[in-house]
Amino acid sequence: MANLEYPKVRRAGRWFDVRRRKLGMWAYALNRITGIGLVVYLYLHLAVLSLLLRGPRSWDSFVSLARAPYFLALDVILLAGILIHGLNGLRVTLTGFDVGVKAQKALFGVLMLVAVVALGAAALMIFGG
Amino acid sequence: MENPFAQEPRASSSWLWQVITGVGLVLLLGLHFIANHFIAKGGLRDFADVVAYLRSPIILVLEVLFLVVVATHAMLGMRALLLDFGLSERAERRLSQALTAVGVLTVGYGLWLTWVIIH
Amino acid sequence: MSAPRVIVIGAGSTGAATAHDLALRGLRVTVIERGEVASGTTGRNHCLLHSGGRYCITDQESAIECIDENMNLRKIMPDLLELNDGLFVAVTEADLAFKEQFLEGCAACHIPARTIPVKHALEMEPFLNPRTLAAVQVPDGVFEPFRFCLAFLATARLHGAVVRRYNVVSEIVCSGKSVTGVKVKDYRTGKIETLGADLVVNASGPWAGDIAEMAGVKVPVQPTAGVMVTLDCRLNNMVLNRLNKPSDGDIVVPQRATCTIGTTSWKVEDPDLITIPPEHVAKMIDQGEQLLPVVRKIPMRARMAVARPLIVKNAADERNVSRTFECFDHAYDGIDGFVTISGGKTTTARAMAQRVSDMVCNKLGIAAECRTREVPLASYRLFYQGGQR
Amino acid sequence: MTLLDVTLQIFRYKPGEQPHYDTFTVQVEDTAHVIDAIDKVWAEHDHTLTFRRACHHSSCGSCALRINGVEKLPCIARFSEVWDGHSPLRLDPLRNFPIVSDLVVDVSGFFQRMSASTMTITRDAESTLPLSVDDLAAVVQPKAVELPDNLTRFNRFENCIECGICMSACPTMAVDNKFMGPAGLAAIYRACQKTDDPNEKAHLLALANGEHGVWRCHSAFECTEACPQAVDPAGKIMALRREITANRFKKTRRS
Repeated sequence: MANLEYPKVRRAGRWFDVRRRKLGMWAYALNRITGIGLVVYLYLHLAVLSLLLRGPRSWDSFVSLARAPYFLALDVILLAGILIHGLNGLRVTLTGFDVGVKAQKALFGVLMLVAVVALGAAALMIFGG
Repeated sequence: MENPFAQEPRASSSWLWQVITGVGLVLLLGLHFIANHFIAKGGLRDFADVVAYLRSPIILVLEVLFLVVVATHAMLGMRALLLDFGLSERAERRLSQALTAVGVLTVGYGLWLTWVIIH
Repeated sequence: MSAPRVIVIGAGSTGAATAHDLALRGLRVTVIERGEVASGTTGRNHCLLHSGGRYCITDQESAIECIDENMNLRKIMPDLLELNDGLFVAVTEADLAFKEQFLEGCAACHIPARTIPVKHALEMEPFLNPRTLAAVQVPDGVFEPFRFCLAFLATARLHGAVVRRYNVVSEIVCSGKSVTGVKVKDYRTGKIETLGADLVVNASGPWAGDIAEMAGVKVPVQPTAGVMVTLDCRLNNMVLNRLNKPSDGDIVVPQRATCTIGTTSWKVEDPDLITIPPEHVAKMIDQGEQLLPVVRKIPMRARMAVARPLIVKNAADERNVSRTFECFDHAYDGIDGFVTISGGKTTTARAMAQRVSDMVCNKLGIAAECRTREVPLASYRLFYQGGQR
Repeated sequence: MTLLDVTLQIFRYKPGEQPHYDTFTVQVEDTAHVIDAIDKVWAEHDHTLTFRRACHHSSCGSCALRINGVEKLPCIARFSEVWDGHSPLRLDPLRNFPIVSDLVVDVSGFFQRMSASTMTITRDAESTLPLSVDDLAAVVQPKAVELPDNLTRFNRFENCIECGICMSACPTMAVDNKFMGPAGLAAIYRACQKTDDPNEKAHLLALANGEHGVWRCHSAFECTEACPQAVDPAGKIMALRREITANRFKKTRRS
């Protein structure tokens, strides 16, 4: 009998659908987005490090580029990703061992608060120093 | 009746490794940051700084460990994500093999890079 | 010669049990249901597995049916019952005066009943009215009508029956003075089909009159609605009944983390559309408070109303018409191959099925004994698990 | 009592046809539940509307659907809770199930998952009544229950009514149709608790530990949020994870 089955590719995108969903779903989606972002960054980072192979000149010119304010802003975004992914990962780990399951929403809130505070402090250091 | 959900109990491994490497990353990333920005005097400002930095044996071990752990965590994460495409068992095995290969290549490239820079 | 084909109209408790009984006797059964299983009268139910205590004075025939079936169901569907017994509780002097008569009634209908010291009853039921004057324990229970029907139908299917849900009967097909099948429309596909049958069983509860009319016959079924109110907290371990004659709001049936107070009674014309009168809801709370004084403090979880099929024997108050069931062979009305089973209650569905199946087999000239008293039912989950929609 | 004019936007689909929404306006009391309005649409406007329902009091679990995108049991969802008072109320079938017709979905996969654990629906009850209303405990102090001689203990139906809401709300279920799903895993947990047989227990844990078992959960906790019966499937999944991990370490230490 016919039915409305979604094709696999469309199904696979459905983790992204946070409409009318609760906090935990947002945490999950955020974790995935930051996770994908960090994997992309890992390879970008390796590519940048490859500049070292081309000797001091190309590396040093990159470093001076990296000191530009707009580049530093990218650093803040990277840090945000790391903090969100890392701290949410802590929540997933704890609940996965049956710790703090009842308080998972509060746990997420507190951890994200920590992320925001840490990010603020880091941004001050990056732009200040 | 054949139970469609009965399987070999082996699935906990990937989750456990994800958690172990995740916790490892939190620690290593902290050390990575501290080493990069605080211990190296005035930060890694130019090429010579980087080379000197990597020649320190403790730093080298730390960075290599970091590379291995981050690659494992990333590949396990990608696996969890790609499983969502509803793969067949064969495709799932292929995926695991492919991701292992990518992870090994990543680590290999990183090691080679480090070796070249040091020398 | 292949087995005769029988069509059962309605997948409520009666239809489901009948399909099971006939399938066990080797007939080829098709069940037609216009909605989901138990989407009519059976679904919207107190969920009380009657001990018969409720009827042991006013309607002993029903009471005996109830206690017998209560015991039978314990054997064939043990997993589907909450067996915590029930209490008949006297909270007024008038109730108390009724007690001896009640115990005699129970004895006459072989319903095990025993008086429990009030102190003991209050310990077992901490929320029970502290002014309780007497308590009698009987083997009431709680079931789930939906899963009850699913279990019968799943078992029937294992014996070859076909269940067609979301199929509405639009016509009873006759050849001369004999019913030869039904015309059905599948709401899922819009397809209209004619299904042939050697005999058609009308098990459509309060809609029995409408179906019978399609064949040009009448059945004395009066749709009689009742309101039930479900509270958001379970207040009792056992079923609590008011120790008195049947009246509005005389019972509180616990189920899972809720309890349901019922019921009222009024005649309706159209069983399809019943509006819940707010004053009936208020009455349930007022009456429930007599048994469990905290009732008013508990938020309401759900309210429901549905028509029950009452057999009209002669003009009487609808509370006093018999709650027993009746089986009609419409050959006496000039239409052959068509029988109606109606009345009764979910607790007695198996017995109803036995009665109508006996009649069906008799009419079709089949000598097969009823086995539904002994054969345990398959898991209700099998109904959906098979993948048949 | 006030009467409300409610507009319902109902998902319609018949095999071979284009899915679409039909709009109906019906009058219901302000105290009505959503199922009353669906019932009215069916009775007054369109008998070809197919939807599942039976008990109208959150016991059968058949009527589950999505009200404005959120999984609910319409039999206990009041208009005052789910309706803003003016915009149309949108009704969709559950997600992650094949759609059969209109609001009816094919629940066979769900029941296969429920059967995997062979969990029965009755259980022994706590000796005192579970109190869900906070101030009730202050009103009456329930005492320990002394049971009559012939009664050893009370029994209860399991809280899970197999409505499928958790499976619809689950983001993993949305992408992996081999996932055992929240209710199936919660049932395994309950079956584990009920059994004293170590072999049975090992079998159940192995089931939960499969490639499509507890490890596929992404900790979104949507199932627990959506469950109308406070079964807390996500909590049960986490408890299973702990048990499986603990067993694994115990085994490692022994060998």
